[in-house]
Amino acid sequence: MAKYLFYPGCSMESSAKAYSDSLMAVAGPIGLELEEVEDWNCCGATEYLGISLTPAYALISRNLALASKQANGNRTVVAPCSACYLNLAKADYYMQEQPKLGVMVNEALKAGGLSYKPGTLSIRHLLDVMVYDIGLDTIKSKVVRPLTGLRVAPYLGCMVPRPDYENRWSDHEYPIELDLLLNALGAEVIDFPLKTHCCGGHMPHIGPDTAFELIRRLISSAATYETDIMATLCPMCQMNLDAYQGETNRHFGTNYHMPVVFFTQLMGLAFGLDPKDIGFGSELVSARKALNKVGLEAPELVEAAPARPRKAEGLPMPRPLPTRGPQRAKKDEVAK
Amino acid sequence: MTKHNGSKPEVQERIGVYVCHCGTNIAGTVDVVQVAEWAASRLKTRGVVIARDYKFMCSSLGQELIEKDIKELGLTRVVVAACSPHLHEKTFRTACARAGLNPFLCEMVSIREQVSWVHTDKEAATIKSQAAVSGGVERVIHHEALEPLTVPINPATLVVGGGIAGIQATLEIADAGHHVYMVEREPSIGGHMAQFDKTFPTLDCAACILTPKMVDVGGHPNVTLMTWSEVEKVEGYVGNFSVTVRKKARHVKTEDCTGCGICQEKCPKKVIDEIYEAGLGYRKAIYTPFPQAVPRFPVMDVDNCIYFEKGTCKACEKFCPTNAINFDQQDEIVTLEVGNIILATGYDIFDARRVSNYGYGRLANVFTSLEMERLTNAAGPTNGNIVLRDGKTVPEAVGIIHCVGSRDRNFNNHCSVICCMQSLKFAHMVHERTGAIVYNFYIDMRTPFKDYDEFYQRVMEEGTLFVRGKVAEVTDATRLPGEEGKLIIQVEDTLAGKQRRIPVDMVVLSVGLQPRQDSNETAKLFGISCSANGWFIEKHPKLDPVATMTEGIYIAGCAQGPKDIPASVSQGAAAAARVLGKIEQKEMALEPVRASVIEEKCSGCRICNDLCPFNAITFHEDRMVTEINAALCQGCGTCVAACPAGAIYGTGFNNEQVLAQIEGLLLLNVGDEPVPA
Amino acid sequence: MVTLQALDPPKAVPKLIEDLTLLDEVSARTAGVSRLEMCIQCGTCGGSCPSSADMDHTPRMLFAMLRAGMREDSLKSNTPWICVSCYHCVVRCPQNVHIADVMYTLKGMAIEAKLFRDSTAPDFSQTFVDMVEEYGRGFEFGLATRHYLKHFPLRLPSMAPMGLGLLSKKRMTITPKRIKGIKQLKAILKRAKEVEGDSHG
Amino acid sequence: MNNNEIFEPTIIGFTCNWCSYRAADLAGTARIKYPPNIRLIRLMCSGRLDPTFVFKALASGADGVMITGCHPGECHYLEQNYKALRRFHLIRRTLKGFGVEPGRVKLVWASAAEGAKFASETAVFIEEIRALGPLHWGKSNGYTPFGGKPPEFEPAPESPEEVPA
Amino acid sequence: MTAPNGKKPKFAMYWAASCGGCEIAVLNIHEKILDVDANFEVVFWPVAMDAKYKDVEAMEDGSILLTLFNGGIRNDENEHIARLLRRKSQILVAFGSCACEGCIPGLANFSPAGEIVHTAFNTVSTDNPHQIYPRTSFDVPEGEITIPKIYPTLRTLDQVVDVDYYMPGCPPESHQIAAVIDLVIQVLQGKAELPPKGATIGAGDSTVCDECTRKRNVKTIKSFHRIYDLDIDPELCLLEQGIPCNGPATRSGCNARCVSAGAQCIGCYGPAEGVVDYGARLIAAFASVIDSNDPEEIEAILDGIPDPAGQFYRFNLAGSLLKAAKPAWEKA
Repeated sequence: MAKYLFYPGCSMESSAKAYSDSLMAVAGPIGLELEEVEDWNCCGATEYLGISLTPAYALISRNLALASKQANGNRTVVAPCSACYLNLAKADYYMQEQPKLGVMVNEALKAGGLSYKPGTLSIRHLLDVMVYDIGLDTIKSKVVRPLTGLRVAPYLGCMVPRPDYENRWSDHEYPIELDLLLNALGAEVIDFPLKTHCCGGHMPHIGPDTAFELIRRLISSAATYETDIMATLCPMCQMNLDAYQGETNRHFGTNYHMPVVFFTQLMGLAFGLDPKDIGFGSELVSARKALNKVGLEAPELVEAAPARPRKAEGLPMPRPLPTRGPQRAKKDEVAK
Repeated sequence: MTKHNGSKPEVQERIGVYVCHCGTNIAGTVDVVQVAEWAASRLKTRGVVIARDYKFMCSSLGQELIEKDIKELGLTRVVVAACSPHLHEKTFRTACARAGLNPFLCEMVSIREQVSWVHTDKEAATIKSQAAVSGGVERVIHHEALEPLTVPINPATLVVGGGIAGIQATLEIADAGHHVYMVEREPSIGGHMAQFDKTFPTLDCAACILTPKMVDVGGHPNVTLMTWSEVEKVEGYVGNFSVTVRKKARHVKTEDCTGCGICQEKCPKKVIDEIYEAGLGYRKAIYTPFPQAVPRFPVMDVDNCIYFEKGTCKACEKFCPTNAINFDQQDEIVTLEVGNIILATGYDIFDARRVSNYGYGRLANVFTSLEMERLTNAAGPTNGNIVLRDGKTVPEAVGIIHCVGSRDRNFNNHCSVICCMQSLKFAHMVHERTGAIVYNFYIDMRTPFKDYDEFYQRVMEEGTLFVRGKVAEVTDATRLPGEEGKLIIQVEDTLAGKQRRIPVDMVVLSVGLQPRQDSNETAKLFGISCSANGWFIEKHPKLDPVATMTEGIYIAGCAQGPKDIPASVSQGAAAAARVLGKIEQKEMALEPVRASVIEEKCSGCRICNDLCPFNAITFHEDRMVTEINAALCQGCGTCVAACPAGAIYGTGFNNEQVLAQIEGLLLLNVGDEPVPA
Repeated sequence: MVTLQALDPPKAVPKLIEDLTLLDEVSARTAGVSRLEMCIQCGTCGGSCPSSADMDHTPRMLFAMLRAGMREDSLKSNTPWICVSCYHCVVRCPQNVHIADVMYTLKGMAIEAKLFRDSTAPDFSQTFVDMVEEYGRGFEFGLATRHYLKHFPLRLPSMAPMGLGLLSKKRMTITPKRIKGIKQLKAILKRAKEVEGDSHG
Repeated sequence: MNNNEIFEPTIIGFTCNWCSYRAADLAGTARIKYPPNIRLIRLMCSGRLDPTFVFKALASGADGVMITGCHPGECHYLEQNYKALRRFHLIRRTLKGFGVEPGRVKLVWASAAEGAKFASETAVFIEEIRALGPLHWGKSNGYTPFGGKPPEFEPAPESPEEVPA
Repeated sequence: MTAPNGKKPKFAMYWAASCGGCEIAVLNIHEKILDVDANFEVVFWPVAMDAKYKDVEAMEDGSILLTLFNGGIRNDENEHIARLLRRKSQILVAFGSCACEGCIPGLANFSPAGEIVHTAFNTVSTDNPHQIYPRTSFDVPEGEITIPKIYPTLRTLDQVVDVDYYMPGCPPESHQIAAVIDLVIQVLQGKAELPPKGATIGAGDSTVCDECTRKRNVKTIKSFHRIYDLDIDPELCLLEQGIPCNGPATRSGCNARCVSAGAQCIGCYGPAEGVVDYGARLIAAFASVIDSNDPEEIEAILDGIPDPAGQFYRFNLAGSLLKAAKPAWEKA
């Protein structure tokens, strides 16, 4: 049985609880044994790196140090969140590429009685382990409720297949691993051209306009393919596409309704688990329709408070300037 | 047991040491005067009778200095401390020979490439130079007077590869009256050039200039043409190579075939032609790749032939008017005896699928430059009509992307040389034939040769739009109105400093040239070296770009590195000139670096028997001794090092020389002097 | 006869923009080997960037500015703050420049030099970092409320439904979690900051 | 040697005429700098490398030996560098038996085109040997060059106090 | 070589750091020993007759015609006698492997001298409850008594004095000793000439393989084994069967005794003529014929030779290029 060290990351405890729940529910059947790194800390997401180099890498490396201590040597650490995965993997890689960084980080770790020898752990993303270690055959063998007819857009976001210094993925731009996995579940996988494009990352908090445009591109492209549901493997992607979809709609005057869930949730569905136990219902854009399509009752939903209804009678409300997004986009469209 | 007792007999040799300034190249970092003075005093007991420094030892005055000393001081050994022996060993050996000293009694030590140019600390560099001189002195004491081996040169030549470079080389040698064997692995000669429609910058028709040369090769009395054939083994050495060639079964009796083409016409099996048509067109299971093929005989593709698959059909046999089809034909192995070999094995194109963001293979209307050559070729699958993958739609906007797979650390580091001009050529042709808007996306425009930049000007005048920027992606994911149904080229226009999304109907990827996939094996087969990325390595990048490190083997065309047609032709002709020079010499001297067995010491243990890749070692069962064939021996010394009895002697690189050199190099470490760096 | 009239000497000598230490400094402060000096200005990064439309300068242009030693202008640029760390540019860059990591470096340098124009992004980072340093884990609720109150008070109403939704779906907690080894973490970070400070001289 | 001084090792490098010697030449032509602690000997091929040469170098005062050859599969004499590889492994094992750090002998593949690699590998090896400290076998074991008479021996320490417990 | 008229030339034999086997080997020439007696006057041979060092010291320089010196130089007494006999002898022969190249006593050069003393006097080999070590000098009422001082490493005879001839073997084969004695006698009688100084006598010019009758082929080795781990083909070359047989590098002259008896050659006759380092020859030879180009596999194959230094330098460590292992000279 496969046994891995597990670095869940902060989101798994809160915003991506559905990811966590569904992962725990499917891990058993496919024989994925995960041992949580004890007392891990936040990886710093994309924020800490922008403040100061050594502290950022020391923050990340505390986790590596803890994990390697717990691993008692050389083992694989699995991270389900793309930012966590990237930060851990990158820290390990850069400390090898530029030993000076490793020395500085270890100097800091020493203050906490820790140390880490770069290169001793192998950092991998959950999907990588699922596809290449557990294997598609094993996953396929557990499917009792194939997702036949469900049109799924595989959406990986950026930080899992890139920069990929260890060359773990089939491609940096069009990796096929998630497609293969969803295929194994019986879903109809669309060839989603933006599968590794950006969801906006932290931009909703910083430059919301930038973020809304990125979210719009993804949702609208998925919609043109008549996608029923988007499957993702990153808490941040899920958050941005799901939780900010409403705001994006308001921003552009669009009316997309694109449910976004974690791939592990779809695995759970295909494995015949109860949607309630695998986090369905916690998405803000309801996946009810999609669930119906595979013959399932959606769980009791606590719908997000609907946006203020528009008055049907009287003069039309001034529409939110539909132009902002497209106008902005037009700026790049210089060629005519 | 090592004999440690007593000193070795007093050194009998009279050694001259010459330290070169090389202008400031050496003298700038090494105190050459001190090196010479040190050698004269410290190495006096080691036989050094004179040590001089001189501005340029390799100059005629420098050489005369040595010659004079040999004659006047009776020198018996010479050590020159200067540049790399690869540059001037011959020079100083010849100088010694002129003065009546056996040239092999001269030793060169490198204090330029390996000292002054790589170190900065003058004191350390001077000490290192002294050590090098001391090593050279100790080594030269053990040198022997040698006579070079001479071997006759077989005037026949083998040319491998029937592209334009190989064709040119073949014709030059054959016209000079010597026999040439040309081996080509495809059914016809012609190479990549045969696939092109027009050639830049003159836009003359490739076929029109190539075909006459192909015919010349095919009919030349001095040429034996072997297409559909591959070299399997190369033995021997310069002047006397023995080459084994596999002539693959054509299943067509060439003595009977008239090349009428009826077999191809009647063959019911259509196959996508991945080679000649770049996957855009079809051929039959029995085929000549193109109408002007040389030789005109077709070959049978047994992997696709219905008869070989199912046991029935034989349409070709039935219709052949001269009964030239033979289904039972077997591969034939022939051995060629040649004196020199020219490798002109060409290039492969970069696999554009590897740049996944350009969508080749996923997006229908993204084409490679080779596909574009076929699309534009009047004899191509579309009769020269530039259309989309659907076979009919004429594009209204075309984007041509330069540097695909070239100048990119993710793929190939090198510049593929021809892509800029090729892309300009396409821009011109698209304009001319479709009137479409054409964009060229480039990083740098490189049009350095005769009339090339003029061509660039002409294409600009024609209205091609140039965007400076490496394209980021080609996508069908629409984002803005007006993008539907188009391919969108997303790029930073670096001159405008803005990201642009440019919708087009067709994208042409100017894919790079890269070494043949099997270039490493080819290099190994012929015993030449290949760079890490796969291009054959020339003897000297500037001064000897057609020879290789292996005597008698020359390279021409893109096998050595990307180049255009004029350059390939030049190099083919140059290689031929080198071969003709060799043939004229009739015989040549080989370096007398050879191994030999001291028979009375050999116990016949047979340790060495399997170590020689040149089969120079034979074991005589009757006498229980091993013997080395001096002519086959290449002088690597592996057997010398391996012989447990010390019964193999390496002339020119014997144990005494190396061991003495080690002692000499380390003299400063054990002497009274402080341990230097 | 023409006489040349002497020009008035300039009142203030114009400042030279070239600060040739800039490129090296950025490289030295970047994790891994930046390869920044290898940029050939091909624009792959700017072409690939999903958010380049909002940037003052495309990454390529910013690198040219770094090379030209335009310290103030390049640190003032909003470009690093708009970078979404999608690594498209990194994997496509033909010269393997560690572009995304250079962006992180520039952010740090801009904060240090107090040269960023809009405080939203640096504040967000700082708030996030503060939370992490306090608790050892991310704390979305605290982060979001603090950040939005400061920078987007007007956006809060429209955010409310989402926030409520997340809360009601238990996707956000109001109380932060603190790791056990917070003292250890603080010690490590304290030392790390000293090390970082030393390395800049 | 003064203890405060940095130890400057001396290294003997064996190069192949076709690849690594040319790589060393190329490093020169390209003016790539590396420390001067290495002295090179040209062999026709790494296959010529006789273990005697390695022992001779160490016994005569070298602190380390670098053996260089063409990359596997790229030997000018087709496959002789593999013989060097095999000998290298056995030399290291034997040296270990002599109580010598196997790291004092290193095998580096460098093609004629890899001047930069030759320089950097050399620089790295020099640092590795510097870290191992001096060997000075020749001096300590009474070696004199050119077959000279070895120096007299001093008797070994005799009192039990100086004998390991 | 001169013998004073009418008098029998003088003969000496001495035993330094060695086991005594060489002395036995001389006696092993059976009735030939009588020829020695008939042709020589034995003046000094501690194992066979009573003689004092001072008697030798009293002799005129060069008065001994032939001295067979066996054993290496391990202490100051060995060295003193070596120098003494050198002075007194016209012909000094390094007799046997110890004198020639160090032999088994030379294996002590793998360890520091102090450690050897410690092992000899204060480990299981000696019951020494009071940890008493030998003192080189000790005062007793009668005066000072001394014992020889040990040197840091063992040296071969020719590392201390000039040697005229070398006679290898551990011990030299009796038939070779007999042949050498015959030769010397013939020279005395003017019927033969002495070989050039520095030559190896009583041995062949080639290697053991020359005298070995086993069949042999082209060699490629996939694994090395101990001889007791295999069913040995009695006809076939041992090395080809994966037995690290030192025969290919070892000087001939023993009639391939061990190999014909079914055991591998361990190399007591030392290197062939002109070889600088015996062990290096074997390293090169064995490694060259390993059948692998993969570093890991090569390592695995070499695991079959667990003690390469011991395997290749059993008899000639002191006479090798390196002469001693690093710990031995480092602590000197």
